[in-house]
Amino acid sequence: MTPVATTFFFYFLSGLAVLGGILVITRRNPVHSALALILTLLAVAGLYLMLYAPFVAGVQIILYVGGIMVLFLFVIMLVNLDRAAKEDQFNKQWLVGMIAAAALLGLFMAVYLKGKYMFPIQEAQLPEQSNVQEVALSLYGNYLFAFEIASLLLLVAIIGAVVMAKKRI
Amino acid sequence: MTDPTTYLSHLELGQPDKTFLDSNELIINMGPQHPATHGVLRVILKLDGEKVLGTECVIGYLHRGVEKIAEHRTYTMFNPYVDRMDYVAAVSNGLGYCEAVEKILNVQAPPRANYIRVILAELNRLASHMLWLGTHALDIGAMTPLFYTFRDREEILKIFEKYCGARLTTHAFRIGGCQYETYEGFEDDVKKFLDFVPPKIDEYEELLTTNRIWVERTKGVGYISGDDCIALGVTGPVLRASGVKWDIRKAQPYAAYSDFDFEIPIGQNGDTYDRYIVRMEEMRQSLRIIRQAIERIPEGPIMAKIPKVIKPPVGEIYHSIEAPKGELGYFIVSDGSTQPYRVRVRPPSFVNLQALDLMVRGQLVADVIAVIGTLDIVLGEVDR
Amino acid sequence: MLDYIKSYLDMNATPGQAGNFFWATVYIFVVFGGVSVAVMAMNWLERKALAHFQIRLGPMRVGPHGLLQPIADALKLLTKEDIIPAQADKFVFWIAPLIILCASFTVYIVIPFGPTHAITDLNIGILFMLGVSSLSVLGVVMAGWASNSHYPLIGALRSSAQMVSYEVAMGLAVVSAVLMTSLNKTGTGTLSMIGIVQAQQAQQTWFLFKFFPLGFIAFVVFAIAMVAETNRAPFDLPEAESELTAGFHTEYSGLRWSLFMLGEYAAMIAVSSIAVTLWLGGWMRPFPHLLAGETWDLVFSLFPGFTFLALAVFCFIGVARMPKHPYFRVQTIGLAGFGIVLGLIGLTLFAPPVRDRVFDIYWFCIKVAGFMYLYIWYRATFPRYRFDQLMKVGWKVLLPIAVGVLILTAIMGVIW
Amino acid sequence: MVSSLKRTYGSGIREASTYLGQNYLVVDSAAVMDVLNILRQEQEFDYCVDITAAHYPQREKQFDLIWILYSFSKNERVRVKTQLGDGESLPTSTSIWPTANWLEREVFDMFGITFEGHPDLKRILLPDGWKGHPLRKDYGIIQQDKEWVQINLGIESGQ
Repeated sequence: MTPVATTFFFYFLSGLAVLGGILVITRRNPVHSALALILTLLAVAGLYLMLYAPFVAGVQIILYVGGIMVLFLFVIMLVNLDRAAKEDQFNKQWLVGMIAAAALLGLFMAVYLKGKYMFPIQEAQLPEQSNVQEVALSLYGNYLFAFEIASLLLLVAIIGAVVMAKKRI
Repeated sequence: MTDPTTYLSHLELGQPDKTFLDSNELIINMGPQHPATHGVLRVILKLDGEKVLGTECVIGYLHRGVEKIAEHRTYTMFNPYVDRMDYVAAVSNGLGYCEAVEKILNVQAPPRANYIRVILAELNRLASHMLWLGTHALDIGAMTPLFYTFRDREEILKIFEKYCGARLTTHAFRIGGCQYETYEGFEDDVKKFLDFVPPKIDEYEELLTTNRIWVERTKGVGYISGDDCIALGVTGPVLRASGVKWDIRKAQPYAAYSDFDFEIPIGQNGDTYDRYIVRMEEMRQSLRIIRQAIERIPEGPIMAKIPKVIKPPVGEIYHSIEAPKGELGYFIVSDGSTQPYRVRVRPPSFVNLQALDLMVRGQLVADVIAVIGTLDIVLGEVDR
Repeated sequence: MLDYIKSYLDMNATPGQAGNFFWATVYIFVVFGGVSVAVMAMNWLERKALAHFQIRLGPMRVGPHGLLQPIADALKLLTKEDIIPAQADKFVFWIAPLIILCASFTVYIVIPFGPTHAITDLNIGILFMLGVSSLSVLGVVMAGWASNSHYPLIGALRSSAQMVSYEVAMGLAVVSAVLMTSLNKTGTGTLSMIGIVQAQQAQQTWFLFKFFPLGFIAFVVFAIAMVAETNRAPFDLPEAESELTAGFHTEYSGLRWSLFMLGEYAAMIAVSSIAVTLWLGGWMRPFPHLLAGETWDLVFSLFPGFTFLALAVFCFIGVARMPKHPYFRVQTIGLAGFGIVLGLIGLTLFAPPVRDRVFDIYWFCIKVAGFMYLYIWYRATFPRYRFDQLMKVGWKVLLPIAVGVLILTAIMGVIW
Repeated sequence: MVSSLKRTYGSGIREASTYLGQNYLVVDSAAVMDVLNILRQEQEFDYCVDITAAHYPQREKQFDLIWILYSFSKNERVRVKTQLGDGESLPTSTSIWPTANWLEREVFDMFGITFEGHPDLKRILLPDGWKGHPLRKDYGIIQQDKEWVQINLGIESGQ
């Protein structure tokens, strides 16, 4: 199946992602920010699809949009954030933030300008039909050790969260 | 409407658990328009998440001043008004009032009238318990029992209609006895009903008693101890489910109750499930009483000799009966005229409702609904 | 035009895979229209069946036996005033029902009504379904929050917690079924919805009976979790009428409220379709191997026609039992007309070319309809769980069982 | 029982008799709390059935306040009655029987008798802010707080 209007969709989705990102930091209402973040995540999922990575796109939607963002919203609704909406939106560390942002921008620019040499362009070789199998083989084959380490890390994080949140266990 | 928060200020309420997330308390106004408060009860809840920290009942939305009306009516004219208090057990209200006036007149209703009274009052107890079961089950989420109980309650209402022409606010009795002789076929109708109902009660039990969700929703919910019941003046099935074996029909028999052989079902745990079991068993005991009464009903007059114009001597009287919801008492002060000087109704629902706060503290929102259902209140009687 | 029709008849893959845009568009309209009609029919059936559980008649006035009731309801909802509370967050309030509706309709893209009867077939099909249907939580949360009222907020909190926790058990149960698809010579499984059914075809068994009772337990876990996922009785706490009046959509009215209902019923059909696809052999007719052969194929392909004829006969019995009174004349004629239409559809379904193309759709729909009946049955029978009990069932009962089944399935798969 | 009470509170108990088989005590308002306490503690009247009042506008002490008590162990009822003037108040009996809470609130609502030390003495059946106490004899049967009705319900009159 040949892709249709690839360029259009690429710019459309990237535009959505950037727009969502801007909205996240400019909205006063935390729920609106969270919704904008969801928009960004969905747009990124679309970009994954364009890269012939449907599995990653699906996981992105299930985990980030369906799971993590719902928990975000859950917490936002539980914790009274009326006060936060009235506070000054940009605090005194704006200078540090600007410097960090400028540094990041510089990095991106460098990658963009010199990237052609650092990461030579080549066509992705993943066959579309067996994308899931390829991901599985990589995760449970070549990178099994790293994968297990990551899962262990997550387990530790969960236990830590429980210990912090609960007064008595 | 006043801000709900002002209502709760005086109560010593619990504080929400301080956790990592420092959750806030939530004040919720349940009612007066709410599908599960059985009328116009307004309950203000203070919640920590879903946990109830405290409640306050705001009542009086249905206040009609029944006690004031009584002072401006003659004894006979006031009789129909009492039916409008606990409108699902109108016969019991009428029975209590008529007996109280008879007592202050110092007359006795003839035996046949007493038997008819017992039969109708017990049928009414069945009807009241059926209505309670249907709505209580609906509150907990089981829709179907509601329709089953209404189907069977209909049979009772048909008997009432044939006897006195009214279904709900019956005004079945008169001071001194009964107005009407039983209609032709009354005994057959009642006997048919006695055969018809037991399998239906088994049917309700089949739907609920061993239903896992029902048991989980009711066991251990809304616990109240027998001592607390007595201290709070809670009577009726709620008191009996907490293990206090007390029923005015046995303790101080009125009408013809001393002639019959029946048990007082009691529970041990004082939770919602036990109250359910006690009421189910009470329905069976009511059937037993009706069966004995219909078999032994004596012949004779149905009206005692009372004067045309009722003028009780100066004095006071308190008389109470076991209504389906608990002790229903009438305190009558007579000044020797044709109108009562003061009629005080001791409504069981009103006093029982006071226990709500104790029963739901520390439980969840869903339990508040279950407990309101299990208290079996009728707002017409709470507010009068 | 002729080319298009010809391309359809020659098609041996779904239009999405074949890249056939014309037929893909037609399929989208047919499927979405069909789902909308199914939702209306489901609405009527639920009210009727529930009424008969409860010794009532249900809708009887609008049309013969209330057949036109859903249409009347739809008209009523369309013309009702659309109220937005003054303190509500207008934008979020407005978009929440749309999210739910979109999420529950988008999943129909990959539902396989037959080997070629799906809009498309993604190779992450089941993942796509779970992912998109999990988006409807967002709609619920947004609706509850935007209403700016306590009851909807509690409803939304309950429902988001409920849906997120039951998704875990549901996902694990799905994985154990997906694991079963890899039990072939090459050892590669699939996430594609069509692939899963084809795997059952190849293994000559429904996954319900695979490694008995493992497949069955996974199915039961899924069947419970899916009821919780769609917020239906006995897990309908988010909209528990007796506690929270109507839960997260308390403040909604008119068209927006009907969008919620549409979304809820569409989601019910969608999750039932997942269950049918994963465990009940999808579009396969009963006993495709035990009763194999031309004759049996013929017999089973006659079922759709006979079903519609039976419905028609049902209508005619209704006509015969209608009271003979001028007042009922229109209704009687209407019912007879409906019966005739059903009968004609039934007769059309006997024609060989139609027969061959619809019988897989028929078996799929019949299986889904069974689940729909279960939903109604639950609602008539069970009281409602309390919130903590619901969470207990989700985390302490279903989740361990699902994990255990998954591990055992994996072990069985290796041994086999 | 009555005799023993009389011995202790000879002066306080005005009358102790039986009418139509029902026992009642008439007690001075100064001694009534002690009598109620004794009845609860020593005579085991553990169940307060009802608290109510009656209004006699012609009398100097306008109100009769009545406690109806019951003892589970003896299966016996007794009424305790005291007279109270307008504006006088009594200590609350909520500490003796918790059930007195709402019952006293109702007496306050209907008669305007105040109870000292009551945890939450306010109107119970009538809305907060209502003027008048309906069960007093001088309160007409169709009388209502027009002002309250007009302000809170936005209608001219409730009749």
